[in-house]
Amino acid sequence: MSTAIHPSKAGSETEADRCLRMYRRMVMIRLFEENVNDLYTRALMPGLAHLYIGEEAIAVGICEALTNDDYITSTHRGHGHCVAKGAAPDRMFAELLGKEAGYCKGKGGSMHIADPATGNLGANAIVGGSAGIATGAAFAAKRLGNGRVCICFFGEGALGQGVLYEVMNMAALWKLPVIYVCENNMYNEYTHYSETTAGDILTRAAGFGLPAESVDGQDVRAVNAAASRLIEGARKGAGPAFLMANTYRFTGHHVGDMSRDYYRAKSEEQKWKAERDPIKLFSDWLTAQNMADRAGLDKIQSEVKAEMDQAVQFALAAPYPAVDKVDQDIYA
Amino acid sequence: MSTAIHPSKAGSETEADRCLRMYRRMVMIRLFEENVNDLYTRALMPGLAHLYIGEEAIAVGICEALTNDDYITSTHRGHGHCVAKGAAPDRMFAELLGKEAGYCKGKGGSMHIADPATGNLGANAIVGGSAGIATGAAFAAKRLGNGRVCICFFGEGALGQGVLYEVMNMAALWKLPVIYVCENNMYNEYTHYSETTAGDILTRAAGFGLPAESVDGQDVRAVNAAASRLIEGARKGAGPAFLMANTYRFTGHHVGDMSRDYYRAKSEEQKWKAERDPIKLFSDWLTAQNMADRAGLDKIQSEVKAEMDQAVQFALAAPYPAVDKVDQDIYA
Amino acid sequence: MPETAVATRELTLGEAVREALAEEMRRDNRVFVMGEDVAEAGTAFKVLSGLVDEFGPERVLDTPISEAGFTGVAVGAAMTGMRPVVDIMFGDFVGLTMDQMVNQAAKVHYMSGGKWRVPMVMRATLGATRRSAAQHSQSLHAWFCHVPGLKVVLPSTPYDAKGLLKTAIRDENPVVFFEDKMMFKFKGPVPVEEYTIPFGVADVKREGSDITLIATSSMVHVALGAAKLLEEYDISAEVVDPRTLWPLDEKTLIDSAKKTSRVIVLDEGYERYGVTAEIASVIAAGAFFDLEAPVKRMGAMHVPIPFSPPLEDATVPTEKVVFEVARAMCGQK
Amino acid sequence: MPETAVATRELTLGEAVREALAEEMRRDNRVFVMGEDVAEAGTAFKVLSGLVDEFGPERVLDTPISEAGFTGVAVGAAMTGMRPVVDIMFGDFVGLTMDQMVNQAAKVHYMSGGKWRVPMVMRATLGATRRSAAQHSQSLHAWFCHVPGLKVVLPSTPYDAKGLLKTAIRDENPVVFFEDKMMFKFKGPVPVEEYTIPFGVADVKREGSDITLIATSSMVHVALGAAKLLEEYDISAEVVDPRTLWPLDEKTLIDSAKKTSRVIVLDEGYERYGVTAEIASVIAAGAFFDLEAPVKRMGAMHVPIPFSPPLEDATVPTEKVVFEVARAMCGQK
Ligand SMILES: Cc1ncc(C[n+]2csc(CCOP(=O)(O)OP(=O)(O)O)c2C)c(N)n1
Ligand SMILES: Cc1ncc(C[n+]2csc(CCOP(=O)(O)OP(=O)(O)O)c2C)c(N)n1
Ligand SMILES: [Mg+2]
Ligand SMILES: [Mg+2]
Repeated sequence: MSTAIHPSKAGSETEADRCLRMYRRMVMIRLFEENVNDLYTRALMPGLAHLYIGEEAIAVGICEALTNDDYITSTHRGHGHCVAKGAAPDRMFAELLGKEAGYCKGKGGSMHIADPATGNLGANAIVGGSAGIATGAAFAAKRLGNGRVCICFFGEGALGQGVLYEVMNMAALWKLPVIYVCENNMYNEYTHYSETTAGDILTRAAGFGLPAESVDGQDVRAVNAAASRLIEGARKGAGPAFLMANTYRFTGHHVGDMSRDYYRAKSEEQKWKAERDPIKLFSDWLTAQNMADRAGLDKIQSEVKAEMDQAVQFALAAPYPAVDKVDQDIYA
Repeated sequence: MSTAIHPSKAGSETEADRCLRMYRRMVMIRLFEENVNDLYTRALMPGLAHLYIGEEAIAVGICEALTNDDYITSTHRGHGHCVAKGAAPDRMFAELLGKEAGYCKGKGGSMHIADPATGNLGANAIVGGSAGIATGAAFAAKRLGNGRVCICFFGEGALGQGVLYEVMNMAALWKLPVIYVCENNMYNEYTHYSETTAGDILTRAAGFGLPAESVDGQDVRAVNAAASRLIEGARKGAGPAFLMANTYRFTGHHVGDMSRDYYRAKSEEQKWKAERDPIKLFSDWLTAQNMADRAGLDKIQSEVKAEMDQAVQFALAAPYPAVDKVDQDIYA
Repeated sequence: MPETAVATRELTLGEAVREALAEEMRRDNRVFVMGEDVAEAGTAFKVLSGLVDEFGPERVLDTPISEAGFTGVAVGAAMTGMRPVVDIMFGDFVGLTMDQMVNQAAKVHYMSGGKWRVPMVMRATLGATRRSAAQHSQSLHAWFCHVPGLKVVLPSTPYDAKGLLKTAIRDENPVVFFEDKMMFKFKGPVPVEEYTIPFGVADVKREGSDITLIATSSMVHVALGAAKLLEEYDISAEVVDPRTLWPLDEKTLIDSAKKTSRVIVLDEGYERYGVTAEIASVIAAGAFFDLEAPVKRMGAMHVPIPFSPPLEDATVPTEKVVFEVARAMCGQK
Repeated sequence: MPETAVATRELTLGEAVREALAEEMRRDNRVFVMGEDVAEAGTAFKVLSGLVDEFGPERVLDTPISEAGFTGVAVGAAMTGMRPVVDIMFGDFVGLTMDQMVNQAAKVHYMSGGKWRVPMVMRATLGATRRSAAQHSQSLHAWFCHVPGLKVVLPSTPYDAKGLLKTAIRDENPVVFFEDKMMFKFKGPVPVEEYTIPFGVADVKREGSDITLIATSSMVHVALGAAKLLEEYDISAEVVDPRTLWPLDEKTLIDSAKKTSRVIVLDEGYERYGVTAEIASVIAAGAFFDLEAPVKRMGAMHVPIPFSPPLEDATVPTEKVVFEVARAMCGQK
């Protein structure tokens, strides 16, 4: 019915294998984003991009609990979700550079990467814009009885969009297998969420009939544990759920957001980076558990770095789509 | 600053005066609506109308707690709110018949009666369509410091409209003097609200930071007591609140909705009419309290009936607007 | 129209719509209907009455009053294997769905480089003179015509409604299908045999040689009525119905304009910045050297639709007005 | 343009917008701004930087990401004594506000028989080529032009932006004001003295005799660039900017068309069923007997705006393309 992202996953793998796979994914996202920032600063990337640095544990912890056939919908800050769901960095970079070899033939760009092969219904540049799509995918999964689950990723800013409540209500009424994952990094662009969000977020979801809980978004194991529970519940017919992952974006709202002092203190950023870096926290745990040693983790780092360098080279070398492709793919 | 709907109200009136005024208003609404239905069945009214029969205690109990300057926004089922806020039946009937003498010169009709003189921001034919307007009026009242409060009337069906949550969130964030009054008559047109509404309604409002409570919508004194408390709180700066009034519409969704068996049982209707008629309940209480005797109440009935007959005659005799008025009032 | 050979019966436009849905739901169990009061109530206009009895509440689904939400659900369901048909009770409510239809449904296919598809249909109503006032009388189809990625259909007869709706449901793209709420009881012949009507093919509802009346939906019948009146004055009017506004059958419209050299474009949407402007400019360019007179546009008056009957009636083109304008254009006073 | 007598300085379009807001907020304390990140951030485009320092967070108000909700709040606030100016970061998001703008803001005055008024302004952006892809590059102003009760403004210079925005804020009706997000840094002369620009008055940006280029917003500069290129081929192009699309100064447009006998209409919105269609049909009818050639429409290609630079650049009319089309229309190959 549904196959695992990694063949290994199905097999007789150890907990260490699982953890190191998650670690590798987190490093992939981190280095992917650092390369994106580098491409931007070197003026090699058109437009802007919203980096996922600091939030890696959420996408990885959740997608680790999904099968390849399960669905996700993503946001303007979507590179992490995309990588975590199994996309190939080279074709992602190609998309970010508007190249024909990109996942969307260059037509989508950073905010619209989609990939049916990994169940990625697409990133979305409309805040809250994928809530309907995610709920609809869960609707289809239930009707078709294919046992799939859909994860709807969104930032806490999307709590301002009424359509989110409209679809959560329907998901609860119809017991749809969708998990709404609120990545609460505390900022709607340049405004702190406390200035835009009254009441209590979990109570909102509960009011619409969804079991709601929060999790430390910097702890990949905690995220994975919560997600696994909720996803299996949804798969078994328990209906939708709401999971708020508390996190922080380590860099700007987008790559061009350099001077941030007017909306958040440097000290706040430093504290999070120093004490709450999800990759550092996880590597400390892995070594403490003797699941890996420094050398082993460094090896992963350098392997991923090599992979990313290659992927960037591939994307830079790749050709743009021919101009006459512009009016193809408008209608199926 | 703000003046009372009835001069008497300000003065040295007794509790009995207040109660009898509310009783008279409820009778006015009931007879107004019976006349609307009569005009429809006699094919004297263009289009359709949504009757408020059975829900009179809500509009009357709440508007009794308002001053003339306070605002209300209303719905497709708006005649009751309009009368309760102090509108004149003759000009209301004229509007329903599309006559020049109507509150909107005949341009609005049943679903759009508005009247600045009584703070009526207008009925609305878009479900949930007045939530933004009501919240904006409260915003202006706070900014201008005029001490006004706004009541946002809506049916439980409007809980399906996301914009309601968007504006409740802002009202809570900015502590705006607006009370969201959910008239829960249990049906969204022809569908029971349990099929369209997941979770718990009061918890929804609470999740957005609004104090939320429910009240027996058939008991005008209970409605008035709750409303008075919430309205005075809002006036003093306590911010918004959510009040759910449980009620029932005694007739069809609109005047043309005759055979209703397919969506609700006759027995259900009969039970409500027999046991939960807000006017009967109130008259029983009034007589039990010796605030009035049958004769006194009958006298009110016949006075109101005479007023309504006159109002209908006025409207029937009134002329239509001249056709060249059609493109006036598009722009101010 | 069906060839006379074909066996037909009289159906109302509402019945034709219901029959199209029922046939497609039997043919393809991925097809389902969702909207407010569509099940037991069969919609506020009773167009879908009985559908739930045959297909059950899972395929004829009552929704909350959440136009944006259930339109969004339809987009996602369409992407992942279903064929949703969403019901928007009054076309005036499409404003609530514009983000879902325009930023999501219309763009998903293109933005994904052609990978995801959104085979969904939105059924909505248009049309005034129902005494429903400004928020329940608009004809807003021009908004959708302006958006690449969408297809827009406006049937004017039961025959066209059935054939075009079946095509819409089978289309791999989001299609917006507008029905005139005043025409649900309008009767016309519909073949017993199954048929579909391709998009992008205008239909000449009446042949003529002196003037072309290009009309959509409700206005087709106004045009036909005007054509009858003109006949008595020896003016032969051709009535052409584009049937689909996107794709638009420009050739048939231009050919008719070239033939008659005079054109009136009729649409119940607002005249300003609406459908009549697009068609008029297509004709003015395509038949530039053949036109005897400027293309005349006739749409809804630029005013929120008033409730008062005498005022409302003045906002929509009528047979008589079209007749008079056409006569004047043909040089008769 | 301001008479040469007047003392001016160079401002960017963004500075002109901010100055207009600041002046109106000083003049009338009922005027306030609300939108996402408008206060400390001064909007995503930094257009409002500093405004909050002078007027405080009560009058420069950061909102939740609730376009429908805060637009609705603005409607109610406008009805009851305030003068809201709402900020829609990207014009692509107007889809979320259509119900509030069209069913509420545009109709309140009429439906109430002229009793309630909605003096509000919605500022939104338009324009592509920013590499922002399909959901952040649309120019959807045509939707609003189609709706009675609204006024629609598209400034093309800092001078026009300031004068028209001040007029919009003083207008008693809902006004939708579209700014090209690519032009915020575009500089132009703006008088030191206060001034306003009336609605419904087109501006001839360049006089010419051989061909008329009617252009809006960003396209005015494409037209002026093309006019320069045409000059070298002894083709004298007139460039006319309607400035407000509703009300529309039909007379000035038609008079120019009659004078030159050739017209190209340029607008960055989608060409199909958009602004170019309305203006082209107004010209085709109004200058019917004077036109040497069909009115040529040039708008955005009918495609969701692609991200890839070479593709995106192909979707918008450029100086060179306009130049070539104009030359051909004037009989040069
Ligand atoms: C409907 C809509 N409104 C506004 C924007 C502009 N915008 C892009 S990202 C963003 C902030 C989103 O904050 P959040 O949802 O918390 O996500 P984060 O960026 O923090 O990951 C805004 C306002 C948008 N893209 N869509
Ligand atoms: C946005 C919108 N969707 C649908 C409708 C059609 N409609 C009119 S009344 C109604 C039911 C409203 O139910 P509720 O809010 O409970 O009010 P009630 O009629 O019970 O008083 C519906 C669906 C509408 N007017 N507006
Ligand atoms: Mg955030
Ligand atoms: Mg109800």
